[in-house]
Amino acid sequence: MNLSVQIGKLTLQNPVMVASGTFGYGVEYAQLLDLNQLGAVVVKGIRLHPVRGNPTPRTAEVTSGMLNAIGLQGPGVDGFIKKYWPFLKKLKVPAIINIWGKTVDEYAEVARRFDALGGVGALELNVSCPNIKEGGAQFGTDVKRLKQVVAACRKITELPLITKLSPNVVSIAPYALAAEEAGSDALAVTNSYPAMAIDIETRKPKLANGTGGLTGPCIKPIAIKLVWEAAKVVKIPIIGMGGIQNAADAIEFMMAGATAVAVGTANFYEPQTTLQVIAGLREFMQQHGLKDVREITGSVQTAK
Amino acid sequence: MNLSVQIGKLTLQNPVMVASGTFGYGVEYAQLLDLNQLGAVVVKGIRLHPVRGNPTPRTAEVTSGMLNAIGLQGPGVDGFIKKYWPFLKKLKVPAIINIWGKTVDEYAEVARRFDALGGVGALELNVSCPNIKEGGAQFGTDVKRLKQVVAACRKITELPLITKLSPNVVSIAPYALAAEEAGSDALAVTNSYPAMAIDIETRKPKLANGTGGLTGPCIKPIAIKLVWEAAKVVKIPIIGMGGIQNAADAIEFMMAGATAVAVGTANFYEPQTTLQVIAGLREFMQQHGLKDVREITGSVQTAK
Amino acid sequence: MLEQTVQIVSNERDTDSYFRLVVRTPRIAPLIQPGQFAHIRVLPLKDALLRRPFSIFQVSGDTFSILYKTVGQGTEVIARMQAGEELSVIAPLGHGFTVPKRGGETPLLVAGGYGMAAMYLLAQRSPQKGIVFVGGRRRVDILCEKEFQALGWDVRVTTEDGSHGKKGLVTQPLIAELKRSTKGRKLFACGPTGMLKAVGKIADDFKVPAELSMDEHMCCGVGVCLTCVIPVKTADGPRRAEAHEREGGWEYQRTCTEGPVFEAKEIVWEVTK
Amino acid sequence: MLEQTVQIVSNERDTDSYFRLVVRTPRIAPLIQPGQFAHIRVLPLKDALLRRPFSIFQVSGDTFSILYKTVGQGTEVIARMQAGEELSVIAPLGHGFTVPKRGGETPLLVAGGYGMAAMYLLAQRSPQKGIVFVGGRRRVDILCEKEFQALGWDVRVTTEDGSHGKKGLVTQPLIAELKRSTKGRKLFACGPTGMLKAVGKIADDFKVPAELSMDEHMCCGVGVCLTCVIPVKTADGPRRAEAHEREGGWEYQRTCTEGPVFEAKEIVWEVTK
Ligand SMILES: Cc1cc2nc3c(=O)[nH]c(=O)nc-3n(C[C@H](O)[C@H](O)[C@H](O)COP(=O)(O)OP(=O)(O)OC[C@H]3O[C@@H](n4cnc5c(N)ncnc54)[C@H](O)[C@@H]3O)c2cc1C
Ligand SMILES: Cc1cc2nc3c(=O)[nH]c(=O)nc-3n(C[C@H](O)[C@H](O)[C@H](O)COP(=O)(O)OP(=O)(O)OC[C@H]3O[C@@H](n4cnc5c(N)ncnc54)[C@H](O)[C@@H]3O)c2cc1C
Ligand SMILES: Cc1cc2nc3c(=O)[nH]c(=O)nc-3n(C[C@H](O)[C@H](O)[C@H](O)COP(=O)(O)O)c2cc1C
Ligand SMILES: Cc1cc2nc3c(=O)[nH]c(=O)nc-3n(C[C@H](O)[C@H](O)[C@H](O)COP(=O)(O)O)c2cc1C
Ligand code: FES
Ligand code: FES
Repeated sequence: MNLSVQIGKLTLQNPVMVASGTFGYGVEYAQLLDLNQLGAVVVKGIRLHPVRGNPTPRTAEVTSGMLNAIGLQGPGVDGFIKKYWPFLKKLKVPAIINIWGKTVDEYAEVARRFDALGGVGALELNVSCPNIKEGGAQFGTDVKRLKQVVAACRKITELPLITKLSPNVVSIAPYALAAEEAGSDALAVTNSYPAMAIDIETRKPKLANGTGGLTGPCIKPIAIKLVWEAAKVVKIPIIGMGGIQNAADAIEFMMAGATAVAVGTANFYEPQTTLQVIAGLREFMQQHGLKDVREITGSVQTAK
Repeated sequence: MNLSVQIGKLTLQNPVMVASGTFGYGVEYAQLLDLNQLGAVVVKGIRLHPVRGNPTPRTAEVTSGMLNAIGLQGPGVDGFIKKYWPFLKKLKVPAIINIWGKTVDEYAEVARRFDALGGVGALELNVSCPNIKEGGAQFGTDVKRLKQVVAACRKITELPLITKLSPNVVSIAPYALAAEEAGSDALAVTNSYPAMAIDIETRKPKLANGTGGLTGPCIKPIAIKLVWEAAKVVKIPIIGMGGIQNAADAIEFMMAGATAVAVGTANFYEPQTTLQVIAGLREFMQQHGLKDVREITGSVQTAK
Repeated sequence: MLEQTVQIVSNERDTDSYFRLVVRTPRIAPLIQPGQFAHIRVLPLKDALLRRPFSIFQVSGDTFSILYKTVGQGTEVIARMQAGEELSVIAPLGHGFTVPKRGGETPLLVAGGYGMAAMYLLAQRSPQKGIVFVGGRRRVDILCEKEFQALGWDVRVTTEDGSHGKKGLVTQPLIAELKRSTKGRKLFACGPTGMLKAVGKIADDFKVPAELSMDEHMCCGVGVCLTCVIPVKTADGPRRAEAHEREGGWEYQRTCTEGPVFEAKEIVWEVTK
Repeated sequence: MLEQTVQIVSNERDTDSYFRLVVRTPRIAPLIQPGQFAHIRVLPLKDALLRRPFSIFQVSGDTFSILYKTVGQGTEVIARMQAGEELSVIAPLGHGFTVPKRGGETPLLVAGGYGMAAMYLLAQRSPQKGIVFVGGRRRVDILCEKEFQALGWDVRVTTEDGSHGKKGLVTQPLIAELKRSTKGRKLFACGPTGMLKAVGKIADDFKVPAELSMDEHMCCGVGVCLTCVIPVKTADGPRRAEAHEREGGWEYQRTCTEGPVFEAKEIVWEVTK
């Protein structure tokens, strides 16, 4: 039974990774699960400099999901390399670095630094954080600027590039195409959805930032549709995510067109989710007589 | 204690109405609740001609919500007037007619017919159905065409016009403003969100239409944010909706900026929801010493 | 049609994955007609909100019961519920069967799986006795044979694996019976869509009237959402619909309101999935 | 840190809205240090997915217990659970208190409401006895007075309404005690943020060391999501951060990992909400 998939020139032993920002830098979960069983470990978004992030409260629970406005707190490239890279580089599975910047040049510079580091599995360009003005929405909802970011990083590095798209667009197709044309090796679909919750007793937003990103099972049907739409227009692989809790969810994303999947919010409440998804995927393949996990990708039968 | 609110020149005895398409033509629920307790009854979308709608399955259950792709089945203006108007016109509360068309002219013609009918409470312009190509997304995600539709109806009738906006936009502000400028008396925020679910055993989409609209508690945080954003830019009242299940949800929408609210999907599983919301609203006002429900509208305290 | 939160009186396994649930509903029970259904909200369900429709199986005093098969999350949760726990019920709903009149047509009932539930109430309420054809894959799918017999009906059992009654499909003895005679006979059927379609065709072939209880996914159950529609023939009158909307001379009607029971000859099978 | 699905051994009301829950966790119990917490997934919750953090109150053999107050949907559902039912637990988590050494500083414990839970385990594990100040609004908020006494600690009770102990705030007898003497004394506190802030100020005023267990909303509980941060002073070293990121010489640290116990002097109160 083959579970391995390709993301550009990167081979994953199985299609199940974690979603950036929901798995820290890997080391935090090492006591609870064997990271070497995963397809890849994806780290929290990193920009060139350390970032303090937003004031608290930064997350709030909502129906079948959560809101977050962390504000991309992070140690910066140097801090990351010093503090977390020694652990990550010893893993047997690839580490994918989620990066962002406030300008095209900063994206490129961060890409250059990780290219120079050696041993990085892939770079994921986060152009879709809903909680950051510059660096988030401004690239993710503007086809031209999205292209610039991807092209600038492409020029710098031969590392596989994954462009993480925003769900907050009228149609994801032009963004998917733009990323592909600018040289992205894969797409990550999708980031969190702009949303808000208000505490009616205090009359304050539940997040200090006012608004935040909605994630978890509640957004799955939206994310499935985006993956399906993106898969119709691009040839590069798609990493599907948004509310995955179990193997059935992962398979649904793959049928919609995803080559790999990422587990995000579910890590918080059930850290074993990734391993359960991998086990469930094997079981599904067995039950359905599938020899290669890639047979699942895009296998939904739609009239149109 | 004042619960009444204004939608243009229309006075509602309380701010709690039902969402179009989730309450039929009112008569169906008359055995289960006293319609005259509501703020208003909003009927299923009507175009000029009868509409057959989409093949089945038309709905699917998803986590904390549902998908639908009904395809706006309906009796057309004549059928509606013959079959349902005699009941609706006898209600003590206003009937709001949700209308749509495939062209600007059709919207205007339907508006003309209902204007001529007499006794209609308001017209809600549905420019945001995700399950219809012409008449749905094409008006709801194009500021210019949105304006044309609203302006055309405005020219025809003095009935209060409510423009029902699509959530499927990068930012709702320009659409909200466009509707206001074109003469809309109020906004309805928001319609269902484009989404999809796949049955992994049959490998078919759970809806015959492939994709559909996501509604129910799962979308509430998205809808709250859209109401909040729209309320920042327009002066006309907003009818907030998306996942309202109880008074707390309704109050959250009102704090975000809604003058009135509509209960949609919840009617299907709990037909008493509207009455429970009205009772809970009174209770909240009592507990918080509020004399006028309008004090709640827009009362969220945000930094920005 | 009433909405009530009701208490479970009993909830017991019948055979295999079939269960019988009895609830107390003094105000609803007296209103129920054969072929009608209850729309049930399974209150302990976690993040699945919609109600589930179930035919009404028996009515007794101030209680009614359903006969259900565990097929998904809702029915599985119901199966774990116990006497005293609560469900929310909207009932009775839908347009049921025409109850045969004494001395009128002889009813031939055709039931598959949980379709036996609706057929039982019809048999019980029918002053005119007849034949009931019950079929299933295995012995465990034959649910209320003794109860039909106790009503004095002629019961013909088939199972696909031959583990009980005759081996074969429920439609085989039905065809045999109709070959014997069609005169003054009327079919009533409830069961899987495939079976209903077959019964519809048989009714057409033998030119006997048939009432079928259709099983469509439902959402509201009361006629407002337009989820549960099936294609039904319409007189091609002076409708102002655009041409393509009139093609084939049919319109979608609601299983929950115009149905679940339709006359077989009204259904446009070519359009159904 | 381990994840386990555990069985409830007992779950009983303490006073009013406070409950004691005991769970069996043979592998986790031996690892627990005072001030650490358990991150609990309330499995019967409907559409609320996140875990809830609770200080560990007592450890006994292969069980541990928490002392919790019903404040929202999670705690209310736990309160209705019974022996034998299951919860998912990740524990022990966080950086706990420095357990006082025999002959070392005299611990002055300050506890408000459910903060008494963490304080009790610390008192129990501390070879050096001291004074514990427990406070609450009413008599029912004073939770384990007898248990502290049984450990041989000097217990000083205050309630805001005077219904038990001295009338006033828990910080009043603390200040009185520190006015008597500060020498060789160290504060440990757990309770509402307002109380912690007051204790932090008192520690500063009297120049005594203090360890505070901070209560921040949590999501993952293990350090990955960065939900639970509080502003902590940092040496203004050669960091490459942009200027505004270094202003004030502090950074956000995680309550679930670097905390929940922080030294009072490290916390930048001006920045907290
Ligand atoms: C008029 C009518 C009468 C029925 N009578 C009976 C009966 O007497 N006994 C019995 O066991 N079953 C009956 N059914 C089928 C029953 O409604 C489904 O088995 C049940 O809804 C499945 O729910 P679930 O949560 O277990 O399955 P899931 O698959 O988890 O359900 C998911 C969703 O699909 C819907 N759904 C799934 N299957 C069906 C179905 N066959 N029909 C309608 N909706 C469905 C559910 O209501 C729910 O909204 C009847 C259906 C109809 C329409
Ligand atoms: C380190 C630590 C130790 C704690 N120890 C105890 C204890 O020993 N006993 C006790 O009764 N409580 C304790 N709490 C508080 C406890 O976690 C909350 O009361 C609980 O999470 C409320 O959950 P709920 O579902 O009832 O409330 P809801 O309001 O429904 O919760 C909604 C969300 O907010 C979070 N939340 C709400 N209040 C708090 C809070 N005060 N702290 C953190 N998250 C919160 C919940 O975890 C959940 O994600 C502790 C909190 C922390 C951070
Ligand atoms: C707390 C939190 C932090 C996140 N941080 C990042 C991030 O740093 N970079 C990024 O690209 N996505 C980030 N995301 C988005 C996730 O990677 C993922 O796209 C999203 O959560 C949807 O998946 P889920 O529903 O499974 O969580 C974050 C999500 C959460 C919940
Ligand atoms: C089955 C169904 C049918 C709907 N039909 C219409 C419609 O005809 N016209 C319209 O403007 N909105 C329609 N809507 C959208 C609702 O009016 C409402 O905007 C949406 O459901 C969000 O509210 P909710 O989450 O409370 O359901 C429909 C929604 C559902 C679920
Ligand atoms: S189920 Fe809603 S119309 Fe029939
Ligand atoms: S709760 Fe996630 S980092 Fe502390």
